[in-house]
Amino acid sequence: MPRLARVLIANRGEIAVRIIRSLRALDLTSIAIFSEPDRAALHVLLADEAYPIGPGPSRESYLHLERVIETALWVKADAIHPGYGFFAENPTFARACAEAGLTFIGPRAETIAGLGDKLAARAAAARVGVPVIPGSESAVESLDAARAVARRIGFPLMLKAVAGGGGKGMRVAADDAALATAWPLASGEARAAFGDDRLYVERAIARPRHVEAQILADAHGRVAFLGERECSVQRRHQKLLEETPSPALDASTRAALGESACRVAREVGYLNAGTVEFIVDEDGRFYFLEVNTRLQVEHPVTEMVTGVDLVAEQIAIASGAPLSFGDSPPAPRGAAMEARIIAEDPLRDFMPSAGRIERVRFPQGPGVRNDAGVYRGYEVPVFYDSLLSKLVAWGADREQARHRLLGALREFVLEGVHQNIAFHRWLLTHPEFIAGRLSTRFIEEHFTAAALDAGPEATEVALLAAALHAREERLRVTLPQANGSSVRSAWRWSDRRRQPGRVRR
Amino acid sequence: MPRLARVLIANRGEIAVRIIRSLRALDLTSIAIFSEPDRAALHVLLADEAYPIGPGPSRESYLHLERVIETALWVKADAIHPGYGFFAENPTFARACAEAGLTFIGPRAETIAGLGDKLAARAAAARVGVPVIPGSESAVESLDAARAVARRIGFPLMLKAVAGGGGKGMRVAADDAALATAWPLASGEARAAFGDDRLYVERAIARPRHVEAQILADAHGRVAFLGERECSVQRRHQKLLEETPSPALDASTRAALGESACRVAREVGYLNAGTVEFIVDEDGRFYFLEVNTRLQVEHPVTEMVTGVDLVAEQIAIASGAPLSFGDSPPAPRGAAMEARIIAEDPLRDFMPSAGRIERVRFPQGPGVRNDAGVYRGYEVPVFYDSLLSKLVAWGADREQARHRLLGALREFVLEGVHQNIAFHRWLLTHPEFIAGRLSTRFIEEHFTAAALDAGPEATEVALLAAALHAREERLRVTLPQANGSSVRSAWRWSDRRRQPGRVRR
Amino acid sequence: MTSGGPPRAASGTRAETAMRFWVTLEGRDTEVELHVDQGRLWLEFEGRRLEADFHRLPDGEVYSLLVGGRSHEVRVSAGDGALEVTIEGARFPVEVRHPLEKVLLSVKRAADPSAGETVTAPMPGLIVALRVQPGDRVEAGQAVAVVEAMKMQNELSARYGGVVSEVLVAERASVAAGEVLLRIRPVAS
Amino acid sequence: MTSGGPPRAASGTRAETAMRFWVTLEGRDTEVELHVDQGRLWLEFEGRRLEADFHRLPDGEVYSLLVGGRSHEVRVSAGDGALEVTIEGARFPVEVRHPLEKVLLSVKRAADPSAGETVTAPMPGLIVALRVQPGDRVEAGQAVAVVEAMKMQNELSARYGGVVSEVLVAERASVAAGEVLLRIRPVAS
Repeated sequence: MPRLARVLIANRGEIAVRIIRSLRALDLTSIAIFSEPDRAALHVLLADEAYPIGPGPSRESYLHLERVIETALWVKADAIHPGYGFFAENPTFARACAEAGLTFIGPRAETIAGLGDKLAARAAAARVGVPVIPGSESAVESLDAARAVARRIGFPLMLKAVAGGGGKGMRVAADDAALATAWPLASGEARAAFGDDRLYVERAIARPRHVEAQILADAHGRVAFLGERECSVQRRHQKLLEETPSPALDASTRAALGESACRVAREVGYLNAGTVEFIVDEDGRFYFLEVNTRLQVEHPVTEMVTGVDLVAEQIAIASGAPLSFGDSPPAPRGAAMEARIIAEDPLRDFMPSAGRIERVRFPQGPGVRNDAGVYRGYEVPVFYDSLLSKLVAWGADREQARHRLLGALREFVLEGVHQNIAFHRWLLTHPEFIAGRLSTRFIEEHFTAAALDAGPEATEVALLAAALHAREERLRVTLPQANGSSVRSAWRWSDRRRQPGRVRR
Repeated sequence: MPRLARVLIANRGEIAVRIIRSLRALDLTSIAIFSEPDRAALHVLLADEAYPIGPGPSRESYLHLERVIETALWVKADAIHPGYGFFAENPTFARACAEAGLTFIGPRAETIAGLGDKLAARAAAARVGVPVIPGSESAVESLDAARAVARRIGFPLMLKAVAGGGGKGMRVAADDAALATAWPLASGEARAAFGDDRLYVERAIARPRHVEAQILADAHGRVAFLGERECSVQRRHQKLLEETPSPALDASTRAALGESACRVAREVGYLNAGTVEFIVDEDGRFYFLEVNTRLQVEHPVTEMVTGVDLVAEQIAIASGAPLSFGDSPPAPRGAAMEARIIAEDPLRDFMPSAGRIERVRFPQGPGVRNDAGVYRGYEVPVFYDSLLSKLVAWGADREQARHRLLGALREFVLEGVHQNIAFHRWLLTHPEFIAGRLSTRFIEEHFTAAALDAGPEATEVALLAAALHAREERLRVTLPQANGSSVRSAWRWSDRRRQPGRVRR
Repeated sequence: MTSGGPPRAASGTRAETAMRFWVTLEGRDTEVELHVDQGRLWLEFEGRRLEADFHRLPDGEVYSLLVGGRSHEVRVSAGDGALEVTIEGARFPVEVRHPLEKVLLSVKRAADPSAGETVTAPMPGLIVALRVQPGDRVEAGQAVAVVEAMKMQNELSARYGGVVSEVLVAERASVAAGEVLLRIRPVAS
Repeated sequence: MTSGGPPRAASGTRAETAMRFWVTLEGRDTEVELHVDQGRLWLEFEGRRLEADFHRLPDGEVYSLLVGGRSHEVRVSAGDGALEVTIEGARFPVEVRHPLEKVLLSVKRAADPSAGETVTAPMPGLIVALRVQPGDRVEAGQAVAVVEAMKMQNELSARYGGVVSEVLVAERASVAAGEVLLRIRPVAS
């Protein structure tokens, strides 16, 4: 059993901070790495030790395999925690760790590789009797082959990349003509994104829900199901809000889904923490989708209801120890919801926003957990993703969790960059959300920028504040220059629709 | 059943903020009141509404009975939550609320009055067979009467004020001579503090533990025990760290203590949240001490392990609703500890510190709750108590809770005023604390200022930082003035023991 | 010191001279008169009156306003000559000007469209593609450049179209928010 | 850019001229030589060498120091001519001076005790009692005033004793931290 005293975290942002906290509670040494623009990042400040790893672009730092391994050896790390993203699902990295004598905190390299092939994962699930979405059993070679599958399963259908992920190489086709159009686009995208243009075909589920099962598997043959998470609220395959339990599942479906997840995990000899993803259709039937061989962004909702520290379990498993709770995971208590606080502007088509965090006041109180990766004065770099914080609320039931999350969002001050706090307040008060009627199409069906318009009371307060501020800062109220330049620049803010550089994505 | 839509909070600081959060999660309107120096206090910023109540001194604002009631009526409040302190245990205030048609969120006025008399409370406990500390059954009229009791119960004994609280009018006497000396001092103090010089006598318990039972009682006859809290770590009757469960109790003692607490509550017809305090001696026997007829500062540790929102229950009870969990309170899960973060200087005999909060970074992460009453830039006023924040950690067991609390303290940045974060880190790593061997004498037996000395590594870092800063701020490095004034003032900080104004308390 | 009742300032004579501003908010221009007396302010416009208790917080350009008792925390940040007000996450772009500016600006505004357009970076990022070069004719809505930031690519397009008169950045260049990328001169159509 | 290895600055010639300081820390006086090169600093004193990566955080007078990889967040705040360094809650009063000051100060220090003492308020509060008046003789350790703050009373006492030469505040007065309350002139004993 390897003793893991010094753990290097091959990641940054909130997840690196999250891992540091578990290491600290375990009395292990936390070792951060940082790119040049991350010198003042929170994970560098909080870690026991921190070492530079290269320039800003990920390929030259956090994704520079040799440099990460070399640094881990140089600083005498015993193990590497990959977090999520970066090297978390990269079998080459997991293998490189093993070769360097470092413990990779995650599944075995061959499991990561095997489950990275979506068709192989699907086949494994089917082998142990877990329902999969009807479709092709293998990659389809040509448009004609796809048409043959379509005749069997019917339209609408989906083209998906075998090496897929993040929605790339994915296309829905409603009929034969659409299939013909979609085929070259999807395979081209897949080739560009993964260097592998193979596609497969699945029936398209209308208004699908995304429900995932958290599993933990130790080296002693135990596989535990720690409840599910509903992650249906998404925008372009980017999850925005997750919750547990899923409002879509009754107790027997939940048990069947958990049991299915464990069966898949056993079939592939899974080790460490993982997530088995399912699609749930409008009739409440679930279908295996894929396995994420890592800690998920949204793991805290599971921690809130079970009391289990998933990162601590990952470390225990990697060191060869059994699961802390033996054969019986704690029964989930209550409900939890997570709102991802993202640097983006919901009023401008969710365009990402970078800049300096001018002011923060994080919410607190009963049942509230806020995992932030930023602090006041911190400059959000443009190189990495735009997740600023994960705000989680626990409640004795879904309604208490929802109300607490709403209260925490109302308390949340985060200024200097655009963020989606107001968006989450809209979401949490939407009647369909309150009723738990979710699907991955929720945002496109219900959201418009006008939904965020503030009421007349706020407009009056804005008027008062603006006039007051103009008085306090008298200098700002100046007459325009003769050449008109000060006037022109002022107009930049006066109407959003008149921005000189319009943005499309 | 009164509908409580608008609730005025007759308090300030972290507890007012705490109550606002529960009101928000219940969709009720929170109404703050504030004294002049509290215009920018956090509870004013977070409440739905806020109204001025008078000048800084408590007697002219938060403790000005007529003004509070008038304001509550003026703003059309339905109910008043008193928090702790101020009017929380004042039967006159509770009665004034009732007379004004306002619901007082707390016990009945007559219960508050009845339990305010320590001897009456003791008698009630004895009536229902709950052990009390051997002593006089009524106030002792004279030193001679006290001597008679002493002959019966033996030395050492304690003199206590009948109207007591906060350690005032309390004296330990080891023998007859000490008793003769203590008598006039204790009665004088009691008269000065409570306007009532009556004393009673109790056997003094060596190294007592302070363990208290949380109870909730609704208007439908239900009385629930929600677990105990150990609050033994105190300095001059000021609790510093509380935890649940108590390391001193085994399961059967815990059940007996909880059952005793409920019996006392039923005997006095208790309504709403309350705390039954017990002394536990070195042999693990418990004795009834008194009942606190209010929400306690340390209530969050109970919330962490039970998942029950005690403030929400208080409001439900006051509106006539039954307890949310019916007849069976949730079984406590895991352990929780609370560190009171106080504006005081452990290196100067815990002298309170006021001033501006220059910088904060509150700890976050799994199992951590921080209920702060301050924010960056906030000026801690001198009028009120010095509690800045309550940092609470939950763990699956006591060790995980302790480690998480330690990690959170290490993360905690709170600069500008002196505070006791380093003190708590010392406390949580003390072998006797780790072993759970606590008593109210813990601090006097184990703490010295030298315990907070940092190691040589920190000294070297300080040297580096000071030199670096001196370079960055070149202007500060100036030659002394001819008259020596700049030199003299500099020396103020150079050695703590040479402070011109030494402090004793 | 009780709440409500007549506003304190109305009774006294200590209020400073009123200030007049021309405010543009949510597409509407309004002339307002502001009175401030100690911690109290009131605003008169279009025959209406709004009032509040105010306090500047020690924590940035942030005010606590109590409007009829209701507590609002409001941030006011200054951009290029305009203000942005943030209330519980909702943002309000506001212009506050001297009344004289109104006249001058209305003259200027009429002349503006024919002056052509500039395409600026909406956020800091990397230029991954330039789709045009000087002399190119572009239509309204045509993509002219792609900026990448935070793993997302944003296509920038011309608003009115015309002839590209100047390209100020190269591909792979890092740009700051608001940095001018290229200019387009209008053509008679 | 790998960690460890030879310090970057030692190899180059870009380092600025060294600065010399006289530092008083934990009762010890040391003369140090400080070298800074970009984000790296090293300090030489008493034949030893300490070095670190440093970065000033955007969040006040705070530095992130990496000393042999170990991460320290350090606040340095300036008092009256002296500094206070805070490291994870531990406070270090430090004086950093120009070497010349040492000489001047040593002269001054010797003269100091006979100059008498001033009693100052250790914190902002209210004077609840003055125990002495001008002309009173006080012993070392004798209580001279009581200050109340945050519901606690603090008794202030004379350090050396002498004759009260001046009382600058009245009972019930509010005082600021560091405000001089009274002065005591030494007497020959």
